[in-house]
Amino acid sequence: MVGAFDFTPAIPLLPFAAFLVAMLVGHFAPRLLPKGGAIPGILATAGSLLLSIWTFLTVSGGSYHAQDIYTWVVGQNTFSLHFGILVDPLSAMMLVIVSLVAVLVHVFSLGYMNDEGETGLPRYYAGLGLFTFSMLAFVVADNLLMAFMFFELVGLCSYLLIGFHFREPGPPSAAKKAFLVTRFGDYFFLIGVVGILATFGTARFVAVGDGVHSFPHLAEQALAAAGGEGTMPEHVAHFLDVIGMNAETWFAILGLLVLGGVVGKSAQFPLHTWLPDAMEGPTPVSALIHAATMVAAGVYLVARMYGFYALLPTVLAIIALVGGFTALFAASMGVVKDELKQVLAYSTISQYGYMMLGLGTGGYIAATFHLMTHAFFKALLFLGAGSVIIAMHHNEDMWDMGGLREKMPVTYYTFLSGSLALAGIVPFSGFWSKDEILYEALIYGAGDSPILLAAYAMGLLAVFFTGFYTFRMVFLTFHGEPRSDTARDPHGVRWNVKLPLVVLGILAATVGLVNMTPVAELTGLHIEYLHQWLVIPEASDFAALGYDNYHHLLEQFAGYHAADIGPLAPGAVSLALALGGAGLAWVLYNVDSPTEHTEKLGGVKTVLYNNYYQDEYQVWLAQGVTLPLARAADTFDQGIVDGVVNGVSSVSLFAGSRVKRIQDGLVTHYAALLTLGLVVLLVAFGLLEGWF
Amino acid sequence: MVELPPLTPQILLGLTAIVLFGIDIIAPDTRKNGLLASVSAIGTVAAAATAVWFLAAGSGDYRFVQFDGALVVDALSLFFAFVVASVATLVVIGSYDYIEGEEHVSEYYSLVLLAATGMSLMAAANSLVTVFVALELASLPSYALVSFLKTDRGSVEAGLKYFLIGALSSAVMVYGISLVYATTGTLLLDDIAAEVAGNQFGGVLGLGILMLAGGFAFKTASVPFHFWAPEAYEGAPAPISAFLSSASKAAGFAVAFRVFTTAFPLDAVAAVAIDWSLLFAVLAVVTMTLGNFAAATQNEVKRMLAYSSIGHAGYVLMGLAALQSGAAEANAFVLGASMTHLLVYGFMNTGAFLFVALVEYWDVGRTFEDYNGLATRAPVACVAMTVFMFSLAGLPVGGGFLSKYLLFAGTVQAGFAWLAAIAAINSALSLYYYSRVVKAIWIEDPSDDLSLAGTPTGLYTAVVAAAVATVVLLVAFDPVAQTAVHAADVLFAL
Amino acid sequence: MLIEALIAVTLVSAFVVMLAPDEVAGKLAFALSLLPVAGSLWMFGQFDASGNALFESGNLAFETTARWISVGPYALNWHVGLDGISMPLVVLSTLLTSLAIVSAWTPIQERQSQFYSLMLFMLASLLGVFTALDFFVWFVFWEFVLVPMYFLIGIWGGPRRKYAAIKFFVYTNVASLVMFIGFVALVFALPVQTMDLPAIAAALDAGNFQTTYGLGAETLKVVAFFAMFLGFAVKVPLVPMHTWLPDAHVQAPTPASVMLAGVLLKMGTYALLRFNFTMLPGVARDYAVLIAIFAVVSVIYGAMLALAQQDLKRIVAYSSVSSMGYVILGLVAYNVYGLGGATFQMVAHGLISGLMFMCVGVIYNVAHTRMVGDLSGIADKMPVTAAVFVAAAFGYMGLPLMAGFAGELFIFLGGFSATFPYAQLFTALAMFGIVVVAGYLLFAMQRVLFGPFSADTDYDIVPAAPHDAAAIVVLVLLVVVLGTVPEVFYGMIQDAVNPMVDSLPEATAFLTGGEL
Amino acid sequence: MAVAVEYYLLLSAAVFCTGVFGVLTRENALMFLISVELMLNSANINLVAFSHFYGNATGQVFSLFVMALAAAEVAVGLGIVLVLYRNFDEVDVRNATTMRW
Repeated sequence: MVGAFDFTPAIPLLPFAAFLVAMLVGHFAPRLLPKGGAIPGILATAGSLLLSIWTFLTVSGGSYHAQDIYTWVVGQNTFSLHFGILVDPLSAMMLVIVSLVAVLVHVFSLGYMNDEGETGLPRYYAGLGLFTFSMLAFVVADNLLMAFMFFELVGLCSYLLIGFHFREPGPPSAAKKAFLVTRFGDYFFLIGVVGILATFGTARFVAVGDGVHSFPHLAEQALAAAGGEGTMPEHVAHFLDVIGMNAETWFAILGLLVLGGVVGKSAQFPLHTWLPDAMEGPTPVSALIHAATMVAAGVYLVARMYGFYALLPTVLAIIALVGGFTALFAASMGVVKDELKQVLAYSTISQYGYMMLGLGTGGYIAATFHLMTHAFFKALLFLGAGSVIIAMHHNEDMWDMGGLREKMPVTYYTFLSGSLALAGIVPFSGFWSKDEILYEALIYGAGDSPILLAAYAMGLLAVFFTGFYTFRMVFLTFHGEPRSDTARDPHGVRWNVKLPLVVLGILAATVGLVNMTPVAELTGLHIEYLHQWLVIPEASDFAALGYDNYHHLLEQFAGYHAADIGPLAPGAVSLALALGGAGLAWVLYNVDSPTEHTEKLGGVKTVLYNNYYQDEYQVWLAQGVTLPLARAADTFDQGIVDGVVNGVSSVSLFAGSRVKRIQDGLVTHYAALLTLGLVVLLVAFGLLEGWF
Repeated sequence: MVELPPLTPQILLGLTAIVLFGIDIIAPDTRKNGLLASVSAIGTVAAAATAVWFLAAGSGDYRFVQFDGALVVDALSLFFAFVVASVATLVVIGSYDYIEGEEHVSEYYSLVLLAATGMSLMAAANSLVTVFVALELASLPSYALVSFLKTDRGSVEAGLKYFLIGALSSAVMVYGISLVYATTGTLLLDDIAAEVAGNQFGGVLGLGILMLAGGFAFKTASVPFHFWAPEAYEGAPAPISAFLSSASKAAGFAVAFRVFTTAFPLDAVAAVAIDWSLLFAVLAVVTMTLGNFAAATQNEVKRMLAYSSIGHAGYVLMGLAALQSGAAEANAFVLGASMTHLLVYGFMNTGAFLFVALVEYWDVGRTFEDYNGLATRAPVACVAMTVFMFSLAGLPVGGGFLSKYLLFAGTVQAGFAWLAAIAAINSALSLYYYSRVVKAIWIEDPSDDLSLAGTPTGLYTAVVAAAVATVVLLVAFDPVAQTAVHAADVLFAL
Repeated sequence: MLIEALIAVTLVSAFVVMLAPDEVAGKLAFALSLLPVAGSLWMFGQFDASGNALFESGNLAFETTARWISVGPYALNWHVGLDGISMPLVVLSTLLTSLAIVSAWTPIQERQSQFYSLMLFMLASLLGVFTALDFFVWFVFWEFVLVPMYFLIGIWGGPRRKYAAIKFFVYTNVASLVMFIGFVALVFALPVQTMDLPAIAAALDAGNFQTTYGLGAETLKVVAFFAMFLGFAVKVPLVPMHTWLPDAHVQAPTPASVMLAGVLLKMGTYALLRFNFTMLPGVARDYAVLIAIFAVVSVIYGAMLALAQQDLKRIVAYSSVSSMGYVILGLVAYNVYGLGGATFQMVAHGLISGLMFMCVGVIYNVAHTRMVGDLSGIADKMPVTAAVFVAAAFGYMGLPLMAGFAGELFIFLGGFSATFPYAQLFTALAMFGIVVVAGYLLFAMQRVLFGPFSADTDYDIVPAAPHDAAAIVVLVLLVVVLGTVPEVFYGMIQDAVNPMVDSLPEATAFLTGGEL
Repeated sequence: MAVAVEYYLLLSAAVFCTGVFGVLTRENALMFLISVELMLNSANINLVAFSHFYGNATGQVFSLFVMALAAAEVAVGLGIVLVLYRNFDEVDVRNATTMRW
C-alpha cells in the first residue's frame, strides 16, 4: 500500500529538480525555459505543497514516520552518519507552511520579477528552488547533523538571493554580512553538533526501531543517572570522564552551542544585525527567507530538539531572556524606521524573539503556534510591501507614500489583515499566538522563576511598541494624502501579486483560530486543535516528540511548574497594550500630512536610528580589530617568520662571501695558513691526547 | 690460459703512457691528436674493463700481495683503478677537442696516463714507500698538466700554486712518514699495525700520523691543505680540472682508506697516539663547510665547482670519521658508501667539468651570467649538466642521490648523527649554488648574441656518456654498492 | 605490476611530450595524461585491499617487491603497493594532473613541450610517492618531485619566480634532509636490515632496539619523531615553516599552483600519517597537545594571514596553510574519524584548492591581474567562472554536500572524540577557522565578482575559454560528488586507518560499535 | 760514541722548522723550492738515523727514493718557475694573484 510517507522524500526533491532545470536549461537553452524558470518552480513547489498536505493529513490520522534514507558515512568501528526523514506533527505542519509560502512567493515573483523585466531570472528561480529544497530537507531531517547541513545550505541560498542584484554595491555586501554573521552562529552550532555526536554517538532526534538511540533520550538517561536513577549510558559516561565535566554542565554547554546557530539564523540579539541589511534582496525573497522560513529555521530547530532543551533549565532561561530582550529591543528600533521593509525586518526580529521567549519559558505549543501564524502574516506583510514597492517604482521610503489605500485596495486590506495580526489585535492570528506565549511565560515565571518573569516583562512591553510601529507603518503607507508623485499615480499590480496576498490575508486573519486558548478556557470547549495536534499518544514510538513528554521533562528536569493564573487577564493586558500602541500611532500618524515625531525622543532617537550601534561595534570587530590584527599578523609573518628564513639564507651567503676571502690569491699566505692549520691541529690533538 | 698479473690495470695505464711517448718519438711532427686520443682512450678503457673483469671474477676477494708487500691488489685497489681509469677515459675523450691545436699534445696524453698510473697505484700501495712514490707519480704529471697552457697566465699561476702547496705538503707528508718510521721501525702497513699497539713513542707517532694525514688531505683537497684546489681547478685546462677533482681525489681517499684502516687500527692508535676518527670528523666538518659556503657566492662556474669539490671531500671524509673499532658491518657500510660516492662523483663531477670545458671551447665566458640561456642553444648538453648539478646536490636524477644519502645513512648508523646533520646543512646550501647553474642555463634568457661554434664530438661524447652513467647509476646502483661494501669488507678482513 | 606500468606509462608520456612540437604538446599531454587517469580509475575499480599497508594484517592491492640495492647487510627493495590511504591519493593525483594540463592550455605559451613534459614527470614521481613502501624508493620519488616543480615555477612563473623557486627548492630540501637523518637514525637503532616500511613499523611495534646511541629508547623515538615531524611539517606546511608556500604559489603558473596545492602539500601530511603517526603512535600520543597547538595555530594564523592579503592567489595559498592545519588536527586525534578525516581531507582539499587556483587562474588569464583592488564585478562578464568561483569558495568554506565539509566534519568529530588533554578545546578553537575562511573568501568575492563592473587592466574581460570553464566545472562536480557520496573513498580509508586506531587503544577507547 | 737517537729527532725537527720558516718568509720561487728541499732532507735525517737505530735498511732505501723524487720535483718545479717568469716577468710568487676568492 503506497502511502503519503512513500512520497515524503519527493517533497524536498521536487524543488531541487526545479533548481536543476532552472540552472541547466537556463544556462544552455534559456529560451526553452518558460517565464525564466518560474513555471518549473511553481509546478515543483505546488507539487511539494500537495504532497505536504497529503502528509499532513496522514499525520492527522495518527501515523508518524521515521526512515533512514541514505547512509552518508558507514562508520567502521565508530558511529555512522546518515540522512533520514522524520515526519511528526511539528515537521508535517512546517512542511505545509514552507511549501505553501514557497508556492505563493513563486507566484508573486511572476509579478515582482518577471513583470518588472528583471534579468537573470533563471538564476533567481534556481536560487528559490534550491532554497525551498534545503528548507524542506531541513524540516524533515531526522538528525541534528542533517539538519545542520541543510541549515548551511539554506544560508548559502540566502547569500545567493540577497546578492541577486550583484551589479549594485549594496546587495553583495548585505549578502556577505548575512552569511558571515550567521556563520558566526553556525560556528557554535557546528561545535554543538560535533559535540553531540561525540558525546552521544548519535544525533537522532528520536529513536524509532531497534538498536537506535536518540540524543535527547540518552541525555535524559544520563541526567537521571546523575540524579541517582538508572544507569548512565556507557558511552556518555566515558565521554564525560574524558572531558572531566558533569553531565548537567556539559549538556548545558552543548545546548548553548547549538543555540549559537539558532541565534544567528533566527536573528536574535546579538547576531540580529544581518537581517535588516538582508532587505537588499528582492522583496519576495525577503518574504520567503527572511520572514517565513529560513529565519524560522532557528526557532524550528529548538522546537525540533526540545526534548533536549527541556532538560536544561539554564539554557531555557537563557533562551527566554534572549528572546524577550530581542523582542523588545528590535521592536524599539522598528519605531523609528522610515523604510517599509526596514520596519518589517525589525518586526521580524522582534517576533522571533517572542518565539524564543515562548520556547524558553516552556511554551512549546505557544511558540510553535506563533511560528505558524507569523509565517503567514509576515509573508503577507512582505508581499504586501512588495506590492507597494512595485507600485512605488521601487521607492521604499514611507515618507514618500501615503494615501495608497484608495489606489490599491486589495493590497491595503490584506496588508491590514497582516498588520492586525502582527500587532496582536483580536481576533487576528497574531493575537492568539502571541498572547499564548506571554501567558505561558507568565505562569511559569510566576512559578518562582524571576528570570522568566523578567523575560515576560520585556515581551509584554514589546507588545506596545509592536502595536505602535505596525500602525505607524500602515498609516504612513496607506493613509493620509499622497506625499509624492509616484504615490499619487502608483504602478498597478496584476493578479499574480494579488492572489498570494489574498490567500495569505485570509490565513493571517483566521489561522489563529486553531488554538484559541482563552476561548477554550472560557467556554470549556476542546478547540485547542494545535495543542491536540502536538500531543503524541504515549504508546506511539514517537511519544518522545510529543508535547506531553516535553511537559513532563520540563517539570522533572527543568523544575518548571505553572502558577495558577487564568488566561483572560493577561490576555486582556497584552491586548490593551497593543491597542494602546496602535492608538498612539493613530493619533500621531493617521492624519492627512503626518510629520516625524521622532524629535520628541531626544537623545534616544539617535541611538535608535543607529540601531543601538550594534552594526558599528560588529563592523568595528571585523574591520577595527580583526583586520588590523590580520595585517599585523601579515607584517609579523613577512617580517619575522619569513625574515628569519631569508635571514638564514642571507647570513649563509654572507658567511660564504666572508669565508672565501681566506683564499686571497697569495700563495705565501696559503702556505702560512696551511702551516697554521697544521699547527693548530697539532696543538689541539697534542693537548687532547697528552703528547706533551 | 694466460694468467694476467693482478696489477694489469695499472700496467695497462703505464704501458699506454709509454706507447704514447713512443708514437711521439716515431712521428714527432705530424698532427696526430686523434690517434693519441684514441690510443689513450683504448688504454684507459682497457684498464677500466680489466678492473671490472677482475672484480667480477672475484680477484678482489683476497689480497694479492705483490713485491713483498709493497703493493697489494684487492677489491679496493681494483675499485679505485676502475674509478681512475673511467675518469681518465672521459677526460681523454673530452681533451680531444679541448687541446686541438695546442702544442705538445702527445706529452699531454702521456702525462694524463702517467698520472692515472700513479693514482691507480696509490690505491694499491701497501707500504708507505709506495704510497709516497705513487703519490708523487700522480702529482708531478699533474703539476705539469695544470700549467699545460703555457701562455695562459691563469694556467701558469694555477700550476705554480698547485706545485708549491704540493711540494710543501709532500714534504710534510714525508716528514710524517719518517716519524712513523722512527717509532715503528717499518714502512710496511701491516707491520706498522703490529708495532702500533702499546707504542712507547705515542706522541711522535701521533705527530707522524697527523702529518701523514696532511699529505692525504692535500691530495683530496681537504682543509687545511686545500688552498691549491680552487685556483688549480679554475686555472687548469677544464679536462684536467675534471681529472684532478675526480680521479686524483678518489685516489687520495683510496690510499687514506687503506693506510688508516690497515696501518693504524683505530683502537690501538687512539690508545697511544691519536684518535684519527676525531681528526677526520673535525676535518670533515671544516672541509665541507668551507667548501660549500665558499662555493655559494662564486661568480664563475668553474671556481664554484672547485669549491664544491672541496665540499664533497668533506662528505667523503665522513666515511673515515665514522669508522669505529669493532663494528665491522657498520664500518664496511660507511666506507663502502664513501667509495660509492667517489665513484659516482667521478662521473658526475667529471661530467660537470667537461661541460665547463665545452663552454670554454665555445668561448662563451666563465661566469654564471655568461651561461644564461645556454639551454636554448645546446639542450642536450644542458640536460646533461642539469643531471650533473642535481646529482651533485643529491637530488634523485642521478646516482649522486643514492651515494650521498647512503653516506649520510652510514654516518648516522655509526652514531655520528651530528656529523650527518652538519653535512645535511651543507647539502642544502649546495643545492642553492648548484641550482644557480641550472637557473642560468634553463631559466634565464640568453643574451642576444649568444651563439655556439660547432658541436665538438669528443666533448659531447664525454659529457653525454658521463650523464648516462650518472643516471644509470641511480637505477643500477646495486653492483656498485655491493662491490664497494665488499671491498671494504676485504679491507677489514685482514 | 600495475603500479609500475602506471608510472612507466607516465614517464614514457613525459618523454614523448618532451620531444613533441610545441603546437601539439598541450593536447598530446592531455590525451596521454588520460592513460594514467584511466589506469588509476581501473585500479580503483579493481581495488580489493584491506587493512593498512604498514601492518602485517594489511592485504595490499597491486603489490610488488623486487630486490634493488644491497649495501652490505642492508637491502633496499623496490616495494610498492596500495592500501585505502594511498589509493584515493593516486586517483587524486592523476585526475588533478589531467585537469591542470587543460588549465595550462591558455596561460602557457612558451616552451610548451617542456612544460607539459615536466607536468607528467611530476605525476610520475607523485605516483611513486604515494605507492612506495620502501623508504629509499619512497625517498627517491619524494625528492624527485622537487625537480619538475622547480622548473615549473622557475621558468613559467611570475616576476619573482627565481626567488620563489629557489626558496621552495632549498627550504623543502632542508626539511627532507632533517627528516632523513631522523628516520634512518631510528631505523638503524632497530634490528632490521631493510628499509622496508612495513618491516620497520613491525620492528618499532615490537620495540627491540639494538642500539639507541646512548639516548634511551624513548628519547630516541621522540627525537626521531620530531626530526621527521619537522621535515614533513615544512611540506605540509605548518606554521611557522610555511613562508615558502605563498611565494611559491604566487609566482607559480596556475597549473603548477594547482599541483602544488592539490597534491604536493598532501605529500607532507601523507608522510606524517605513514611515518610519524603509524610508526610512532606512542610519541604522537605523548606530544599530542604540542602537535595540536601547531595545528590550531596553523589554522587560525593561516586564516588570519589570508584575511590580510590582496592577491587572490595569496589568499588561497594562506588558506591552504589553514586547511592543512585541520589535517594535522585529525591525525593527532588518532581515532577513526580523525585519521580517516585527515586522509579524506587531503583528497577533498586537493580537489578544492586545485579548483580555487584554477578559478583564480581563469580570471588571471583574462584579466592579467589577480589583485582584489584591480577588479570588480566581473561576474557580469564571466558568469560561468564567477558561478564556479562562488561554488569553489563555498566548498572551501565547508559547505555541506561538498567534499570539504565532509573532510572537516570528520576531523572535527575525530578531534572532539579524542582523548588527549583539552582535545575538545583545541578542536573548538580550530573550528573557528570556518568563520575566518568565510570572512576572507566572502570579502574577496564581494569585491572581485560583484558590485559595479570595473577592471583596472588593459585587457578586455571576456568569458573564459571553453576548455578553461570545462576544467573547473568538472572539478566542481567532483567536489560535489565526493561531498555527497564520501563513501567512494571513505570506506577504504576507514578500512586502512582502523589497524592504526587499534594499535593505540587509549586514544580511541570509547568510540566503538556501530551507531550508538 | 753513539749519539742517542732522540737527538736526531731534534735535529731533524730543527731542520724541518727551518724549512717551514723559509717557506713562510721567502717570496722567490727558487728560495721556496730550496726550503722545501730542507724539509724533505729533515725527513731523510730521521729515516737514516732510525734505519741505523732499528738495524734495517728500509729507512735508508726510502731516503734514496725521497732524494730521487725531490730531484724530479725540482725539475718540474723549475719548469713551472720558468713559465712563471715568462708570463709574469718575475719569479716572485706573490705576483701571480689573478685568481682569488
